[in-house]
Amino acid sequence: MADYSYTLLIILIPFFVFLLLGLFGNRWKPMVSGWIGTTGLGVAFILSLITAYQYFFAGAGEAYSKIVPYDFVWLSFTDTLQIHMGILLDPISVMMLVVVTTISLMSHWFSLGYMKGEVGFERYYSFLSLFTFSMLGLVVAPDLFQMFIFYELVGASSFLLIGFYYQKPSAVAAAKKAFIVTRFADFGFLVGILILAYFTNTYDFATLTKPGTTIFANAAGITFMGASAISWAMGLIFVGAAGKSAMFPFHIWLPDAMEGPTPVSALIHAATMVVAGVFTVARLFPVYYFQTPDVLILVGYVGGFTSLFAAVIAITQHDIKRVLAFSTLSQIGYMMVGLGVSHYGGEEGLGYMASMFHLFTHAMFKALLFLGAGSIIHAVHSNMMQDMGGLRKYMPVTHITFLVAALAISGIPPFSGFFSKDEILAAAFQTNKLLFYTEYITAGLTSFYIFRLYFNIFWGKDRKYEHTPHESPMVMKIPLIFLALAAAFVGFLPFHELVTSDMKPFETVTHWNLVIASVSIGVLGIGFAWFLFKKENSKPAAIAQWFGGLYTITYHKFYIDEIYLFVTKKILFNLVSRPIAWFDRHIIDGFMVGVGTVTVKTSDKIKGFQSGNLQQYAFAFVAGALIIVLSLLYYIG
Amino acid sequence: MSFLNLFVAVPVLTVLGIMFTKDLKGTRIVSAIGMGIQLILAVYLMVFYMSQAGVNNLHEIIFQSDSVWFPSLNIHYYVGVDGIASAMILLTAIVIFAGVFASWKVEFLPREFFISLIVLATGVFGFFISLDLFTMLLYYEIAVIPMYLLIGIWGSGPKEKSAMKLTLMLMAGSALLIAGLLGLYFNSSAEGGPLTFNLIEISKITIPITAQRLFFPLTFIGFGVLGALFPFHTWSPDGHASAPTAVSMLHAGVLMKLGAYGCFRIAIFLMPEAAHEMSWFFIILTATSVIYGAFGAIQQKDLKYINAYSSVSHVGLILFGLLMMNSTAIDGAIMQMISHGLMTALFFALIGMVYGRTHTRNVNEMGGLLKIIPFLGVMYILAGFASLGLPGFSGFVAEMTIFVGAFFHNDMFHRVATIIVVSSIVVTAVYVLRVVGIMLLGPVRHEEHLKLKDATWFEKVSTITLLVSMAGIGLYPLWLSDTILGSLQPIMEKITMYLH
Amino acid sequence: MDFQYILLLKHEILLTLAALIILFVELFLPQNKKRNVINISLIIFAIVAFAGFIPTAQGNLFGGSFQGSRLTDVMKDILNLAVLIVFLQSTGYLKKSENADKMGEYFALIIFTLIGMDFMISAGDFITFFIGLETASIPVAGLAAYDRYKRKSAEAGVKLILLASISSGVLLFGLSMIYGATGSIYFADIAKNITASPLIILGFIFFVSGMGFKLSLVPFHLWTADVYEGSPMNITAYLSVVSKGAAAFIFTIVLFTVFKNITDLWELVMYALAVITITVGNLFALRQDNIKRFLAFSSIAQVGFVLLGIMGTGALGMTSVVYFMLVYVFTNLAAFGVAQAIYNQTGVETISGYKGLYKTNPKLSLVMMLALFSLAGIPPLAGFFGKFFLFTSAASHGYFILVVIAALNATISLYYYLLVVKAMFIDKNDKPIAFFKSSGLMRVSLFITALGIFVVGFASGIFEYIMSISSSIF
Amino acid sequence: MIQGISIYHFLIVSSLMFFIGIAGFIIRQNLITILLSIELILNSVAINFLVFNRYLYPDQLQGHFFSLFIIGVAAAEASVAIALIINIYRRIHGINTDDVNEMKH
Repeated sequence: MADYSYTLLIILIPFFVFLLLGLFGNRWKPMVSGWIGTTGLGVAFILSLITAYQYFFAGAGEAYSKIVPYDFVWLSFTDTLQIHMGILLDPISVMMLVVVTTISLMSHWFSLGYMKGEVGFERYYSFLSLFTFSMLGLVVAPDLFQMFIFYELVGASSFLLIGFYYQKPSAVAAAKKAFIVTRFADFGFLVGILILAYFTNTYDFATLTKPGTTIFANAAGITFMGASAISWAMGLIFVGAAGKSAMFPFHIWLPDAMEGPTPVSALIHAATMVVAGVFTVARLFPVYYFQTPDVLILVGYVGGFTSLFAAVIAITQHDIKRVLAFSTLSQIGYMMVGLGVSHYGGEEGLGYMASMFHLFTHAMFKALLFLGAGSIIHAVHSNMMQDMGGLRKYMPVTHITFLVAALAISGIPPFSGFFSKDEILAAAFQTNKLLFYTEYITAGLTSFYIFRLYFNIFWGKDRKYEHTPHESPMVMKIPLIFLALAAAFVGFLPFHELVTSDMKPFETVTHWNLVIASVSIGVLGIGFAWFLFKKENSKPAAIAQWFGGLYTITYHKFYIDEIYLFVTKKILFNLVSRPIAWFDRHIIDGFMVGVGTVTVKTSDKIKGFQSGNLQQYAFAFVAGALIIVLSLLYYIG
Repeated sequence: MSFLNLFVAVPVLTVLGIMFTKDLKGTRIVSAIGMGIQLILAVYLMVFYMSQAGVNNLHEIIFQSDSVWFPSLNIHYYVGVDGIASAMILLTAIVIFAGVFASWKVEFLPREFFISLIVLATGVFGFFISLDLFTMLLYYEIAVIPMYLLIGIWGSGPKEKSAMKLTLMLMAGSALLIAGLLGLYFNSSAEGGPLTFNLIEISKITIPITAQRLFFPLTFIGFGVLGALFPFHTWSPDGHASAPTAVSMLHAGVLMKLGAYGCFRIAIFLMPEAAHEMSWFFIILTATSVIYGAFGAIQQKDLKYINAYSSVSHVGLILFGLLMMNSTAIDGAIMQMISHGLMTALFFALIGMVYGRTHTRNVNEMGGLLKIIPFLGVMYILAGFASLGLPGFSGFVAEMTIFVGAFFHNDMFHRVATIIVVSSIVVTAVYVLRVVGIMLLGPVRHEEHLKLKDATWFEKVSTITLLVSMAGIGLYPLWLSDTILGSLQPIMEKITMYLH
Repeated sequence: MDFQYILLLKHEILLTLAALIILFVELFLPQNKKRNVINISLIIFAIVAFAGFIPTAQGNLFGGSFQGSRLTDVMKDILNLAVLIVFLQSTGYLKKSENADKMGEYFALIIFTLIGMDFMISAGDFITFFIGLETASIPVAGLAAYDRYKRKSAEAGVKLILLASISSGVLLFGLSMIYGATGSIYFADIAKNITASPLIILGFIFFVSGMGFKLSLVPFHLWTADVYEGSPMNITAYLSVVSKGAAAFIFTIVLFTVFKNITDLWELVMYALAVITITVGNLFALRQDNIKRFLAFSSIAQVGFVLLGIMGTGALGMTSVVYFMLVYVFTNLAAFGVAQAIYNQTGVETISGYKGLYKTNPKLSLVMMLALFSLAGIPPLAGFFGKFFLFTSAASHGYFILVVIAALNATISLYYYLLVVKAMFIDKNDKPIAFFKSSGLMRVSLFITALGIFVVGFASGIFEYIMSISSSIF
Repeated sequence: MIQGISIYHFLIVSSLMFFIGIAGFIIRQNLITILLSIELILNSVAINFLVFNRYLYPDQLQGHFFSLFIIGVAAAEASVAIALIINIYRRIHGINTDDVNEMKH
């Protein structure tokens, strides 16, 4: 077996960079911190590539195996139930290593220009490193609990990064929202883990996902409210996954999270953290597939609904980052659909492969879109589409790279998105027609909203800018170009030979009818966008007018945020928390204080017995004695 | 003489030393040296215990020393520690060490302040080293009383009232306790042998179940009052809010654990049958504590109230874990004692430091402090993360262990209780982030806050000590967990006897 | 009768001699040197008190009317010690000009009452007991009215003598019933013949009422606060410690020996009396401002705790009572000592007047705090041990509920003790009592009491000694 | 032993005396009268002792002696009480019970 011990460095380098910058970052110039962070990540990136090469290409053999170069007991609950920490290498984790380090490196690099001169530059880099560490820890987890631990850490570092501009109330609110929503989902995750581990007595992925395993036998026949115990467990774990991946109804945090710096959005909210949920489902895919197919269907439907729902909202938004955020939601929905419709093994596992493939390509082009957006925001100092237009003349490199990404997401061949999306559609077509049509419509909407964005930014009205926009510096352009190349060409990677549900390569069949259908709807979307937004005109407003209330509802994201706000602020805060605080002060504490008050009051009431009159004293004396005598006589006789 | 007696002797000598000092400078140096020595001793004890346990893989009670005190009643001065007690001693030493540094600037009657503080700590140390019910009670009450003076004299707000409430409620608890302990004593002879207060001896016999039914609730509630058992927790918010910084630290950090430790070490350990029988009732109470405290914290404005309610919630979790009566949950509960001790001490230290600067504890009057006092701000955020159970800090480890352990019960009642309790992690996140968001983040709310100075060196010593300890457990918990689990083995044998 | 048996009476003989010597010395001292009688009396009494510790034989005198044992010796020694401390604390009072003509009487009267108590403790029949009782109580009325010119003091004297008389009347009536039912006034004979007949119950309860008057058990306690308040403070201290201690001792002895056969019955009575005494004592103490009334009600509550010890019966019960009284001597005299020191210097005798005392007189405040904490039963002070053993004693007969009630009441008592602590340490005062230096003897007495508060608890030898001698008897 | 008069007659008398004494103590306002009531009580007890001795245990003398002591003590008590009452009278020129209730509550 090959030596993979260096993989530990991939995880630890970002961690030590985080500590270094966090503790001593203010001792030197900000730029130094930036370069330390970027260099560290560069090393990790190269090591990841080496890992990927060694894992996928250097080894010979039919199937890929699960390799565990590190594994130690971190905490033991009982003699058998222990949390392990370690590294698990299998196709998806190796792939994720590459994705995470690539996008992270690009973000680091891009930020060198984008964040230059910001207050807290070194803090920013230390947080980025922390996030990267957490994300890497998550993807290599050999153990469900390690995954949960890094879930939490990812959430926290995301909190820190979203709230980077901590003096901006909206950023703080967004950070809090992201953390609390994902935390709520993690609560589900945790309960799921508890249930699962109770029955299986293990957290180990290898044990859990072994096909044909008997460890679920303990749970046989145990049901609760119509679903089996394992279904509950896996469903709750999916809740956690849905929280991180911002699936409906946990999607509300993601658009707000755009308050963070744009490279952060590229890294966290496009390519890595938000796919953690997909990754989790993929990681536990055999369990879902063999033990709880009912939950897997749920995964598919949630994904399908979210993808359509988010695509519809994306059409109406004006903040370019929010459009991209909803686009991200939609695309992750695709991935969930891919998993939801997949079977296990060989060609049957097409959906699984496609989902992972889409995860990979999406990371590239969505990161590119975000970085491109960052480049644009950097130039025009605004997020809003209305402030943009005709930028193609000023920012040629950004323009071209953005176009590549837009084509990729729209599924136009030969760009990467085409391959992955097409395979998801193919898998859905074979299994679940409803999901297929949903995703098919979504594909059209996708190309429409992305080109609406594209045309509005780079074409549209020719407007005068106060400061003439200029192309970004070289340090920002390099990541754009790199990612554009990736977005253009990673589609040719033979994923079906690399990342499959049973880790055995298989051959894909091209369904030409589906290819034509999907490409044509993509083109249709682009054409429609071109028709509406190529030049400034009144058509979009007219159409919005025509949709009327529907448009307004969509623009307000179906008022989901408001519902949440109502539940938390009005119900939890005002109807639960406030009464509890009142109850505690006035009833419980009031009772305790009341005992004291009553004692003191009693003391005051009975002072008359001590009247000062010696005859009354004598009377009390004699009467007391007689009462005791009589009661005693009564008692014994 | 046992090595353990040093843990009482050093504070007593420190107190005597303080009596000979003249002013604040001398007083605090003597205190810091004394408590520094204490900390070194505590670390040595922990390391020594772990090495002993590691070599023999025998988790025995070490440094046992038994001398007769009142022979006619068979009262002994019997000391000895196992891994759990060592860990609690370490916790106490850390917190009091940090507390001394947090009180570096007590200008008003400094000698009296440090003497009371260290007397209090003496009681706590004494409690943890004792294995005789009488001496435990003795030290327990020693630890409670200085609190009145500390809050009453050096406190703030309605200090007399809070101090009185706190003292009386705790003493009322100890009233129940006295009866409970005497009940144990008079049922402690198996076959006509001598009565004994010796914890280990009593654990070897089975107390008659009828006696257990009477004395378990007395003992459990008696200790539970100090452990902020719902509904006997109301001394805690007022007491903590009025107490000076170091006292809040020590009280929430250590004293409340003393209650929980007593619940475990005396009530549950010696009377497992009744504990098992009545656990349902107390589980309801503690689960209520957990959720209730968390929700109670959400709407508070005073930082100390927030933290006090949060403590109610977290300590409720400790008792909840203990009542689950399996080694995993109890292991978690004990780790939670230590974890919460460190975390809440850090919180109170920080609140005191912030209050010392802004002169307000109302969160709504603060804002954007992170920019002005970054060190304290970052520490506060880290403490907050620890409080909401972020991995990497001790709280996560402890909470997860409790949850996992609690989930080993497979009946619906325990399940539902556990899930309700688990949901507190969300509520905790809400109130922690709310405070962080209002107080530290956002725009600066008051111009005059811009002039505030960041932490001084002694404040850094105080907070960093606590934070490092938390991270030390959070990053690599196995040393602590294994030590506790090892020490739990003999205890669990007794506790699980109810099964047979 | 062997001559050495006369040594059984050593306490009584020595005290009689001491009283006579003091009276004569005062008589023959020249007018300008009368003040020396104070020091002379102190020295004489100190010698007597220490001589009491010399061990002597045990046995009966006068055909069983007088019983001497190591246990009675210990009780008498405790009383001697208490009186010695009271004397040390009285000097400031006696040196006041208005007392110049009655210094010797003060010592003599107190010593006479002490002789009465000693006889009472050693009594083997009810005549000796009765004589002792009256010897111990009649002079006290004179002492209570010692400040003749103060109306309150005079009132206290009248209240005490009249109420004491009716209580002895009732007690005697009870004794006559017991005599009628058993045909003997000897303890040993009564103990053999006693049964739970109605006549005996009537007599017994009347006896308990009479003793309850001395002990200030509720509802026989009403004189306590008024007399304590009216008397000079040193007499109050004496009343609350010595009179009460002696009454507690003899009450315990009589219950354990004479009424042994009806233990179940009297435990029932004690149960009720204990609950009501502690509770009422506490409730009244809550709202007192005068330190003497405050300590009066607090002492009522304390006696309620003693009943818990009595209920244990046997060696443990006796030991816990004797030990508690020893602790109580130090504790209560420390509190009274501080109160006297302040009163003699400033005339302040209210708790509200103590506000801010710690600022000006830290040592006095500390001693007061120690005393109050010890009264409340806070470790590591002696009061904790005393109370714990009382509870242990009650628990040994299974009275756990009573222990809970009593301990909860101890919490209430902590409340009012803390009020005093709060006044001294926490409350602000613009015009606190100015700093002053108390007399040397007062400081010695406070040092002794403070030392006692610290040491008596930890020094298990004391408890063990009492235990060993009571086990040999019960 | 007197012919025709049983022990009960004596006991009834003594009990009456006792309770009359008690009632007098409680009802009469004058301190001197109260003192007289106390004498009644003590004398009733003395009668009790004598009667019990004579009727029930005629072969011993314990009751007689007790009565003697009671008489002696009663005298002492009365003298001290009178002295204190005189003292009160000097202070406030009144010897009613209402005059001696300054201290209360």
